[in-house]
Amino acid sequence: MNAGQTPEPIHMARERDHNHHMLYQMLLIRRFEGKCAELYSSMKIRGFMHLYDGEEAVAVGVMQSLTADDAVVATYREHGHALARGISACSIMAEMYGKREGCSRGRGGSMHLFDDKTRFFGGNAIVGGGLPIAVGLALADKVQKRPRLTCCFFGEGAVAEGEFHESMNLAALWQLPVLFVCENNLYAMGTALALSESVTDITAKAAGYNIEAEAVDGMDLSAVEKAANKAASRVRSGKGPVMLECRTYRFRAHSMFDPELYRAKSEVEAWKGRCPIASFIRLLKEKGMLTDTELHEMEERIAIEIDDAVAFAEAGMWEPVEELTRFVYSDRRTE
Amino acid sequence: MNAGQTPEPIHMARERDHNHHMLYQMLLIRRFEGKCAELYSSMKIRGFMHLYDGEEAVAVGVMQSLTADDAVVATYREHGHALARGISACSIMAEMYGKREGCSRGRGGSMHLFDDKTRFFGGNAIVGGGLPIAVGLALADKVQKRPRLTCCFFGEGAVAEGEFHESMNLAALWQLPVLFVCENNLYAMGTALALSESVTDITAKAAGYNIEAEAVDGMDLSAVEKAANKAASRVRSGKGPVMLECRTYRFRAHSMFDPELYRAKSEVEAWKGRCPIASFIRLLKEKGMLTDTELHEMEERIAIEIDDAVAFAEAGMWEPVEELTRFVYSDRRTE
Amino acid sequence: MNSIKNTVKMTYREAVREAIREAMRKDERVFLMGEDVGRYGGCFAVSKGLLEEFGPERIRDTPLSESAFVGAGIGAALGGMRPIVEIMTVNFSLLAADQILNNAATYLHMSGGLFNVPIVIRMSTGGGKQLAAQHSHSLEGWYAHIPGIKVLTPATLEDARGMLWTALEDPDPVLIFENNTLYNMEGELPVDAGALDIDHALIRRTGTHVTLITYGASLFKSLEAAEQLSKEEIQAEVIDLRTLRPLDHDTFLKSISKTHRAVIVDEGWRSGGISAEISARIMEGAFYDLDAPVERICGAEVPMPYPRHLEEKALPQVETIISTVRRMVKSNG
Amino acid sequence: MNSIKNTVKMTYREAVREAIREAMRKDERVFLMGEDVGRYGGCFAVSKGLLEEFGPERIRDTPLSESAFVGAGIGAALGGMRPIVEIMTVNFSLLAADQILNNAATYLHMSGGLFNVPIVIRMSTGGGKQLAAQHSHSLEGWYAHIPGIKVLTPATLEDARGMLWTALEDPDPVLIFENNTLYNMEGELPVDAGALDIDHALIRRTGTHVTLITYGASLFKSLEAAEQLSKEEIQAEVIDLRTLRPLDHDTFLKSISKTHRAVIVDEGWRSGGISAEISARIMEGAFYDLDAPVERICGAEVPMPYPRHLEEKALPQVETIISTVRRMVKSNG
Ligand SMILES: Cc1ncc(C[n+]2csc(CCOP(=O)(O)OP(=O)(O)O)c2C)c(N)n1
Ligand SMILES: Cc1ncc(C[n+]2csc(CCOP(=O)(O)OP(=O)(O)O)c2C)c(N)n1
Ligand SMILES: [Mg+2]
Ligand SMILES: [Mg+2]
Repeated sequence: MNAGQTPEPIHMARERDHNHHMLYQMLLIRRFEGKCAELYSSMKIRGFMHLYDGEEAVAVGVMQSLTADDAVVATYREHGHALARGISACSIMAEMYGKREGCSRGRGGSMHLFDDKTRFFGGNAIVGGGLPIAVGLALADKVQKRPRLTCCFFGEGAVAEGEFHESMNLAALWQLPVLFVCENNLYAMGTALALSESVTDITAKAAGYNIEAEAVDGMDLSAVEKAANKAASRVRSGKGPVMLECRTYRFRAHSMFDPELYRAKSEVEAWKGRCPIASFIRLLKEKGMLTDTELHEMEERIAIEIDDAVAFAEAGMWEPVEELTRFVYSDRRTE
Repeated sequence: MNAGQTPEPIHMARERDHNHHMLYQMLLIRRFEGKCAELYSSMKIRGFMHLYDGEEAVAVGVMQSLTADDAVVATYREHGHALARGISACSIMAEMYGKREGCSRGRGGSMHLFDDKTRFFGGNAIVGGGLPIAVGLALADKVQKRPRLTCCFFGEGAVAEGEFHESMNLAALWQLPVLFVCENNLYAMGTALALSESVTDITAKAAGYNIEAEAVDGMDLSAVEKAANKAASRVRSGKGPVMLECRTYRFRAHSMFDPELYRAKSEVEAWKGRCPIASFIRLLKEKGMLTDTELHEMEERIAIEIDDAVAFAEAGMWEPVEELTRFVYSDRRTE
Repeated sequence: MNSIKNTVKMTYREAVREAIREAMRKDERVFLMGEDVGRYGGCFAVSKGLLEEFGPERIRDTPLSESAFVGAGIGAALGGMRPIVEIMTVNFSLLAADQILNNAATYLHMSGGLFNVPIVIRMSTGGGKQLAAQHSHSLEGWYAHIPGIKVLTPATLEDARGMLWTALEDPDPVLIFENNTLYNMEGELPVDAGALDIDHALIRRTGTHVTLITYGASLFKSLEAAEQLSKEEIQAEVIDLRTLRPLDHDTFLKSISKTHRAVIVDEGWRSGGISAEISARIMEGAFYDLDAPVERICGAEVPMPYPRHLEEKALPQVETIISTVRRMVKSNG
Repeated sequence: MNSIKNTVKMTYREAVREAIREAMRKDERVFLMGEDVGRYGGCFAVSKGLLEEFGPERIRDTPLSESAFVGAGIGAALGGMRPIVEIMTVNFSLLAADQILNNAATYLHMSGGLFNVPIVIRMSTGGGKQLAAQHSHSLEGWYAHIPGIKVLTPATLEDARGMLWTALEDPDPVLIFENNTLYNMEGELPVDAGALDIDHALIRRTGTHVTLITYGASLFKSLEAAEQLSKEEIQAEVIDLRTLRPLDHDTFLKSISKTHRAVIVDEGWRSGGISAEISARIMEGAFYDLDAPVERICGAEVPMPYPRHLEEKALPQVETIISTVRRMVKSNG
């Protein structure tokens, strides 16, 4: 394409690839969520389902700072995290269908995605419930002297739960390698942050535990990535946990049952104007790192990936009802 | 006594009376606890019992800022609070014996002193468990527009519990009239503060909730009283909760079962050198507000009050075993 | 049937809402508190519209702090209010289990009768909506183990409408479990429907061959099974427990003295559930009346799986009730 | 009797300590975590001396944060460790009920078998020490309602010593309840006492007239009652359940096929306790073997009162067991 020009330097090519990779992931999440909404309407997916539109830069940006050995703990709004962590769209979609080919064998559904290969520990649908788990995973790593971290995502609504406080304190007290990522999208279901916290600056909470904290524009992928890299390296240095607050917004309703009475349409529109994907595309184009053709191709690859995922899910098998009570206890006795 | 001298001005007499009253209360608590320890050894009192020696200035100082209409919520280490709140030594001692004349009809014992006349809501033996209760009492007052406050005592150990965090946030968010009093005696059973909190300054926690907080020398009665008065008036002004941290020390073991392996004898001795009662006596004597004779008389009155309490408890009745399951549900149906 | 003017059509959800509305109008001390009960309109839309009528002081949105707001409800009750505390889903109530058991249930006793706690705690319960392992359990029978609290499980519109006020008048803590599959159920209610007794079980269908003992969403499955069985000349008596604690055993013991057979239908986990307690009470109170051992049809002992076919298999179903009763009645007539 | 050199005298407390010590020595992944387990030596002195041997990383004092440190135990188990988490007293475990039910018990299932949680959670339980309404309950039977966890109730020194290691080897979460009145109990243990099965109930005394089904501290009251009853020619078979979930009913059903009568002794609250489940299983599995209805002797349904005479009245006692059995055996011989 650059025929006739001097060849692009290697570091630029790398940067471009990396950016394309991140853009691909954000777009994949966005399209994936769109498809999920559709499938929900056609009753292929059931239960509670929480979509991630608008928040893609958070999961994608933060994941860049993790290695394959790190652990991830997420919430019920975790399709994006699962995709960004590298779990295949096929096995996620199959999970949403409740098929045994799903990443949780169909037993978990939308809110309970799990994967051992990428150390993805859920998919926790109790608000705040994943934080102590993350502390424990980090404790195991520290005690076993493994150079890993645990990245724990949670919403700003979780900050009001006692488990947030207890977990922050434990992690700080024991200097554990946890990267706490607060996805502050301003609402917990219909409750605005100002109605749930007497102090709405989440990073101020961290001070009470002597935890280094930084707030970052969660709609700006590069900013998130940079902040996450900095935070993760600090965690890796052994100086204890770090908190990253990503200020973001969900474009869609809380779940599929939400009439959205609690926020103004204009507010939603204003935030949509700050779409992390659109602005990243703009940025890449400005930098000459993305062409319309490339974008188009990307969208086509994504469409195929999602079609494949749906086909995979459709073709999946139902767990036999005879196995209903399997996985209540482990099949094997000891290890 | 001042025969031949100019008569003392009225405000001085008032101050003297007030100081004598407070000294009386502190001494009463100290002697009461001594008697309890004795009675525990002779098996008249059983169960878990936590004594308050060394911390008297906290309960006595803080109670001065309360009116009869205010509510009090305390912990399992609450003999001192109950006495300072004006519950009779007789009914407290009878409670400790498990007699029906006890303030909780003998059902509660040392850890569960209750009294409706003084609005004393326990005696809560779940660490942190009283904080949400206090928030609710204050909410009831605020909503019903009653000019009252709720004073909630808790140990520094409770700060690690999620309920502390949730309660602070709720009280601040809803601007409720709660006076949070943290009795920081440096240990939670055998766990030193530095082993339970990543940030050992308790007032720093309050900042995370936008709650005004002050730390005060809990061994200095006048300082506690002054700080409590200030805090209480702020609470009464309707600006929401205030936290008072009283830095103190318990002279005795955590409970009657504690071998005290976790702290040095020398540390205990050093703190005993700062006994709030001894220093208050010194102060009053310096100010010419207390004579040896007065002190002696006071001790005698206290000895009689305690003897009476023991006699009252001894003479008390056992709840008939037929009434075992009474008070599981209310006797009356509606109100 | 209900063509007479003085009934009105509504859903179970609306019946609960009307009950709350009436209570709020009747008694200034009553208020509703919980996550998203106000601006959002309630997680299951139960309280929709109430914020507009009563304002944010009485329809109080709380932060995500189950332990503190349940505890605050207890404190407010001690302070003279009549709080209705809503917990979105029974599984979240575990975050407040300490306040429920160690405070609400014990305050009266440990204060020797001084302080009663007139709180009502409502929550949704049950499976059937594919909400998986952290949102689908039926813990009402589990809570019924705790002395000091009462446990109500209204199944019908009448009860959804009528048990709340009686619960609020009760001087002691009352937990109300609303099965989430019932919210959309429609029916006719008398315009002047009002408070109902919370102490007694009710016979919802009379019969002579077997007693079906149930409550909540399983009531309707049991009634459906009874209907079908009646075509085979098997007449099942169906008892709706309504309240799991205190458990009104007189009603089912009396029924068994007539039918000599009993099947318990409960979507809670089997081991140590309310079904076990019912069976034990029959053992103790009607052993010599029994022609056959009491059977239990319960929820499978599994954290609820997500897919529909597994969830259906995990819950009691009409067919199982029918086949169980048929076998029981036929095998020793 | 135990004059042979290879036994050693110790208390129940020491037996638990030895079990922990051995596990820590055998497996680097094992560690103990909880409030005051280190410097204080354990609230009931169980872990006294272990800090000195293993250091603060492996005998880990925690802040007062039941939910977070139980959750952290679950996380550590997921991360490859073998945590033993101590909760001082069963009533405090309610603060961690969410982590126990919504995480420990569900992780394996909701991950479709990917993630098992090999955690052991120990706590003291039971009344008898005049600790009143927030420290004295027996909730082990209540926890036994939850699928996904196992519930152990070692009563003897052998079991206190032998069940822990097996629990640690179990891939799934195990709760161990130690009745606080047993800690001071003395006995002889073989020097080489080791791991024991956790799946089966045991007949602690054989008999022919009645089966006493019990566990924990009530075991000793039942044995005492059996001893006294034997003087009246009534031979009671005493079954120690040892594990409440999964419940080994085969052992007691088999016994009842011989004795035709059963009495359950459980200090937990009666309604919906493990006693109810046992009675229901007998109903289902041995109805035609029974000569009389199964009876239950349980803790009174009351938040525990403080005074000794009321607490004694609230707990099962030897006399009640004797009179119940006597009446039962005499009334229909
Ligand atoms: C303990 C608990 N309480 C309540 C809920 C119901 N609930 C699910 S999501 C949610 C809002 C959480 O908000 P936030 O933490 O900000 O995350 P977001 O949904 O905005 O990503 C609530 C109240 C729950 N799942 N768990
Ligand atoms: C939730 C809970 N966990 C543990 C305990 C056991 N316990 C009783 S007192 C105590 C120490 C509390 O320390 P602190 O709050 O500082 O109060 P202090 O005893 O020093 O007055 C502990 C751990 C309890 N009662 N409740
Ligand atoms: Mg949010
Ligand atoms: Mg302390």
